[in-house]
Amino acid sequence: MAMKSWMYSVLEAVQHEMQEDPAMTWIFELTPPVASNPGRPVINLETEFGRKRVVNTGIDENWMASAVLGAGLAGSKSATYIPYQGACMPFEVIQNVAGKLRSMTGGKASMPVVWIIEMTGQTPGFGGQHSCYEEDSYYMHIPGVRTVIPSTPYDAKGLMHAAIRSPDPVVYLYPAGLRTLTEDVPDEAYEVPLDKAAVRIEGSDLTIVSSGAGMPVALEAAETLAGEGASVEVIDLRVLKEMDTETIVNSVAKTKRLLTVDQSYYTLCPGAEVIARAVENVDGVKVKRVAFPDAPPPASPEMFLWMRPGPQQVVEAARAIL
Amino acid sequence: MAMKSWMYSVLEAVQHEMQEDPAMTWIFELTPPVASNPGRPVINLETEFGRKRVVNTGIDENWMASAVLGAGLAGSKSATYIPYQGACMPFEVIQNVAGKLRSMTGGKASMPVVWIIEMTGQTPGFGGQHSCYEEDSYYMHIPGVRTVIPSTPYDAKGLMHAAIRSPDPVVYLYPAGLRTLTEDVPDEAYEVPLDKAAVRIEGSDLTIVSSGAGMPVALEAAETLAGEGASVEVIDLRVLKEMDTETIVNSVAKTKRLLTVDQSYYTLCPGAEVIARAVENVDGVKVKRVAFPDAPPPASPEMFLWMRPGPQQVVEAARAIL
Amino acid sequence: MEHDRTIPQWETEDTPVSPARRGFLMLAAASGAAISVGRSAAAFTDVPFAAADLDDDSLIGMYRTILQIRWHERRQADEMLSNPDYRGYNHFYAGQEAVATGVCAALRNSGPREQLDLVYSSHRPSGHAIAKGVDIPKMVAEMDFRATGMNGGYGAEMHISDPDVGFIGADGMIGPAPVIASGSAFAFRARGSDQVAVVFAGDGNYAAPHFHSTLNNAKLLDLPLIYVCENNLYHQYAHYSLSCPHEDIASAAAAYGITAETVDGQDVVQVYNAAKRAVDRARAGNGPTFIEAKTYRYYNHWGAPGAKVGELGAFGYDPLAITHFRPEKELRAWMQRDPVDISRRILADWGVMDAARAAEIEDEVKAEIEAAFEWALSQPLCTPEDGLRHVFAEGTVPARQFG
Amino acid sequence: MEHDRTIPQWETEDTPVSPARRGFLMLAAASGAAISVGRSAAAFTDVPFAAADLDDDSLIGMYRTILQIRWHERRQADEMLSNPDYRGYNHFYAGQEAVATGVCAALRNSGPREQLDLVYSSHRPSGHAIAKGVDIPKMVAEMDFRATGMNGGYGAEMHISDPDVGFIGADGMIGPAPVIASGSAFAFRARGSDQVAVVFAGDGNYAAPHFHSTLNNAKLLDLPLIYVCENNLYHQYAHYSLSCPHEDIASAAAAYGITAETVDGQDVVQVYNAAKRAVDRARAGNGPTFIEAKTYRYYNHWGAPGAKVGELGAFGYDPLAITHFRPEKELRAWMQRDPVDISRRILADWGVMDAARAAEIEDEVKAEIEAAFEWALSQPLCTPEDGLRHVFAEGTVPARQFG
Ligand SMILES: Cc1ncc(C[n+]2csc(CCOP(=O)(O)OP(=O)(O)O)c2C)c(N)n1
Ligand SMILES: Cc1ncc(C[n+]2csc(CCOP(=O)(O)OP(=O)(O)O)c2C)c(N)n1
Ligand SMILES: [Mg+2]
Ligand SMILES: [Mg+2]
Repeated sequence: MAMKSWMYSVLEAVQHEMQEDPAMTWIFELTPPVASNPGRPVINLETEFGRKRVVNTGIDENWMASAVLGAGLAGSKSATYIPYQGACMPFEVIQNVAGKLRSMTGGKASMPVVWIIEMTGQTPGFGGQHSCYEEDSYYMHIPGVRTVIPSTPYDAKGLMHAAIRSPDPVVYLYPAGLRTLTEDVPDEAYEVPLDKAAVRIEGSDLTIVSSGAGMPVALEAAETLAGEGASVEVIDLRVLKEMDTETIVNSVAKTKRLLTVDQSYYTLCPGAEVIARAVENVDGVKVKRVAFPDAPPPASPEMFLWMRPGPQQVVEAARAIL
Repeated sequence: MAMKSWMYSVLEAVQHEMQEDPAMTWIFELTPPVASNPGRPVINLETEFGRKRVVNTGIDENWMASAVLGAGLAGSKSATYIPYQGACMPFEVIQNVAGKLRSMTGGKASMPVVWIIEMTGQTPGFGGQHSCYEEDSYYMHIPGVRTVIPSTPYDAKGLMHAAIRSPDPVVYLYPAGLRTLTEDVPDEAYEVPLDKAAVRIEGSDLTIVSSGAGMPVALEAAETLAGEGASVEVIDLRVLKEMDTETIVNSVAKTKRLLTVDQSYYTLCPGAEVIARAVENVDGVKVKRVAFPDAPPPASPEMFLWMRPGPQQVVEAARAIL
Repeated sequence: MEHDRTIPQWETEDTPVSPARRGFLMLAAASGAAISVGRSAAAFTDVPFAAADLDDDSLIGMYRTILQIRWHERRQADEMLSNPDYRGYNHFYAGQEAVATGVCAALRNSGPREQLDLVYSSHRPSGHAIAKGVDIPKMVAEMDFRATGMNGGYGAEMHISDPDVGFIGADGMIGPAPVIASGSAFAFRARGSDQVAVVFAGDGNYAAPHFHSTLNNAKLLDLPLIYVCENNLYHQYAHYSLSCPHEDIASAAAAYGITAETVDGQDVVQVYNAAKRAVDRARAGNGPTFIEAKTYRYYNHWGAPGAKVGELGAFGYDPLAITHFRPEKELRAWMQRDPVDISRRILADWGVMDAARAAEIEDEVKAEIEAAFEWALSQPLCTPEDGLRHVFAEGTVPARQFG
Repeated sequence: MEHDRTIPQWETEDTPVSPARRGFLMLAAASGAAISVGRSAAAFTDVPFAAADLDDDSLIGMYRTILQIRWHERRQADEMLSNPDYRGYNHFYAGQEAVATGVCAALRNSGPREQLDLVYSSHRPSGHAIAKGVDIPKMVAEMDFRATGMNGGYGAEMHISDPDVGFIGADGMIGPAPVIASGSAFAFRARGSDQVAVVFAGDGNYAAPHFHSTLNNAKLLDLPLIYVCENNLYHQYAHYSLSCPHEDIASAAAAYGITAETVDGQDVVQVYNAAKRAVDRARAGNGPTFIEAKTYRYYNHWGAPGAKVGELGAFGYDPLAITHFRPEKELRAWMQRDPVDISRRILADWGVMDAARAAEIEDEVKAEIEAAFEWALSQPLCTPEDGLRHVFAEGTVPARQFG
């Protein structure tokens, strides 16, 4: 156990699995699989496992994603790190091939593969393709692929272990804005389940549901609201597919108030699904949804920061239904 | 005015626009732009406008979609017909380039382009990639692109005119199962607006919202329910982006009961958005959602037909909230 | 685009000459002529005639495989044309049998999973599947959506798959399969295995952007990948010259520095020899090979129940299905070089089997296929609720169609 | 991968010889040597020396453009290193100026929209933009997110665009731009216009699957497309030999039957001549051209405010920013062949301008750039609510961040 950064936690999991399984491979593009952490040995997958198992070719995210799929079909666990600029380049092969292959083969295709798909840090000033946060919804609609989105280094490591060990293909979304988080993370391998949401704070007046880069925002808002005397339950979806309906419904049945918080575009953001599941199962729920408007993020920090949901907006939206 | 098939109605619109504008182009792959209709002249865009304006190269839907985008940026209206097998091949360029370009250029990029994206006829027996109905959700989450999904030959023609004339890029989803529909369609050009849902049947007890290939199912169910004395309002979304919230909210405010019907996979189907918008705006709504399960469609007709929502399932779901 | 769009060119002068195993055979003389193999063809005199060194059983095995593919299809076509209850469809492979057969004969098709060579097929998979050694009755059952079919009725023709024989399976899409296959090849290299990955792809696949990714990465990483391009001149309604500026698609691969050759896809011996060279190269760690097999399909792009015997557009074996975009004389010229006939003639010439044995084998195959259909069409249909299985490795997903 | 990974090869024997306009110039002698242009280079003696026929103003215009690009960047780097309020970043173009300048000098950059040649840029756009003739002050304002910037502050560096001069604009992605550019070329051909579409793309773009689509369709449809591959040897941290099996990327294009040449990207005259040939070819309906310009960037991949002068990894002009993956001697060797110096020397040799005039022009450019920054950095910031505009041609989208 030690304080670890996000990326160190993740690569620790990958390193462990690659040590356990000499067939496992890793494909990267811009980001060499290297991480360091104060007081810990540097992890460098390329030097540790060699350039046969850890490769970097050209700027072709569709090849990267397809290649790990082919490796998985050949019986080798495999993972790749897709940089955010290429986040949707492999969309078709994940949606149309990987997602359907187990079903189409009547269960014969096994795909122990992980696509780590970076989402931008939503850095103000970049705009458009370099600042968007939208992939959660696209990947979440795909059946046959488990889509997860950790929001803490602990979950990032545990979900990585679970993802690599799973015979199902996993889209592992990584909101790069969370790279600065650190927390106490065990050194040994452990799994965070691929189908469970986490209740981060328990409460009885209002349920806030978020995920990924929305979580720090939701938690900060909850703190403010707690300071005002509201008892807020905060749920981190953690898994977008299969979404953990039970945890949502149990909470909303108790609070009867639901606020979803997304950095994704409003229309069909994950919160839309959360709301729909909640009201299909619980009557008389008051709901509100905070999300990025249905507009590409402009580069200008003035425009962008106004549009991106922050803790203050969440607090105000919560007050409106409390 | 004459009884016209779906494809004849659509190509009539395209032919008209191409006659009006000698710069307009059309790119196709498998489906030659030819349509015939009893008692009407055959429409053949290729022979009428020549192989400079109407082209067919290889099986490369991303090129097709990107090429019309480039044509549009060069000031030529342009459209392409993407067969269903390639429905997500151009996803990235539509999502990441076309959808963002107007915003990223501060309004300077104009893209008078239409991507006709075929969705399968959901023919039983084909399975997987040849029977899926899911693109509505993927394309609907994209900002900056108008996504429409006609469900009648009349709308198909009018939306095509509007799409071609629009300076905004338009994803024009075409559920190929509707190809067998015919109806009275005017010969002259007319527009169906790119931002309005249609109330197909008025009623006061229950609102059913559907779109595309879900519409015949919804209408048949409404008929059965009417026979049982229920006053059902049926809304055809027609436009997925920007979704016409007003029509939905007005209806649900009246009926207080909402049933959504989708052929798309349950998680983040268009109905999820409809439900979320309804309950954000109207209190005390009873909701239900009918959709395809979160599973790739199996080939076996026995399995597939059981999974695909039909009128009977819709009727039963409606009864449960009536 | 200077392609000849009418009939294949018979070029007698540079016909490859096979030093026969137990005699001497001019294939050209036997079969009319070998198809032109283009400038990028390997020099046939430089390489051993691998097929000629095979034992009789293996050679007869190839002949038998060709017949299995052919008779599976004829039998299925009969079913489509006459049995109102039959529901299976197919992208027929008739005319192309020697390609799948020759390639798969050079592969490891049985044994433990971690030693099998893998085959990625196309949307036209039944020939590849049979050649790779799948269980034919189970495949027939799958194609008619039976619960006990090879894939439980989930996949049907365009998605048949049997990893137990290294048949990763069909792929209904144009584009992705070769790239994915290169990933399997990458895994073999990474884990130090001598397995090879083979992908069958049509001329239509050339234009897909994935073509570049596949070849570029195969070359850069020296992958044990064999790309078998079945150039049957058409993709659906379009001649390949509409989508490809090369006369030989193999030259596109050669540009990457990949060993590339064109072979007569009607001649199983030529195909086998090329495949054997490619497999040896890949197993030795010497990287990818691109094989363009010039071939032709006899039937329409696709056939399904409901067509009527003798009607234009039907896919009947006789009369021929000829639609406007494929000139009748082109089809007839290709049928003169039928892979069944050519393989039979070669084996006869090599003294491997006589006419009587050839006929006997054909009868055995017919009976085998007949039995496969009988078994398959008596199998149970699927259970509706099973549609919720096999989304993930474990469990089922919830039904949602009832609201 | 047999690429030389250390320094560019100076090959004196096959140096192209330019018959001078008003004298005779051995570029090799003047500049140390021209870079090797590889086997696929056009035979320079066969073609007219287009640049030599240009009038003095045009030649001086190129020199001025090169300086504008250079000084815009130096000025911006100063801003980044010293002004705590400055927020703009850049993918610096220093070292590559002759490429954009030479290419755009051969294009139609003003006039009615339907006659302009179109330029698609990369993620490294400021050089292309200036060469195509955008308003520099507005560009500078855009790069610092000003409301009155070229794109209203929505785009910033990676998405600058000005269709009024035919600058379709920057593209932050690797892959799509060339394919889209081919679509513009398709539109020109379809409407019978003699416009041409040009795309600038780095060596990194070679590996993208879109590369194949672009070249294949450009060839098949004979499109008026000019693909300018700026091979600066690296994409981010990777040498191009990691992603490309060709020594000359141009040979990949030649394989499609596309006219392809490599030029010395440091020499604006060579670049202009190649571009002029390509433009003439395209306007005459003779299809696409691929130009590979061998070049080099001096700075890091990218620079932004916050770096410190002289620190390793900073992008300062002097001392050099040299990180481990680019050998220092490689960078120094390339800097010996600076595009500013080369263009100045050529114009001097041709008698177009003397040293005094050259210095005068440089001072004019510096002053112009200074004024651009002064204007730009006094412009207003954006209004937050405007973020809801320009999603569609009309109207705004609703705010959703407040619930
Ligand atoms: C991405 C994609 N686009 C379109 C199709 C439709 N399609 C199915 S088969 C085919 C033609 C394939 O031709 P070719 O590769 O030459 O194989 P052949 O049918 O000749 O065996 C096409 C276009 C598809 N399956 N996938
Ligand atoms: C699809 C995609 N993947 C990754 C990136 C990240 N990226 C930005 S620039 C770059 C390198 C480009 O290299 P090159 O094309 O040689 O141009 P250069 O930077 O050398 O001018 C990469 C990988 C991107 N922009 N788009
Ligand atoms: Mg073909
Ligand atoms: Mg580069």
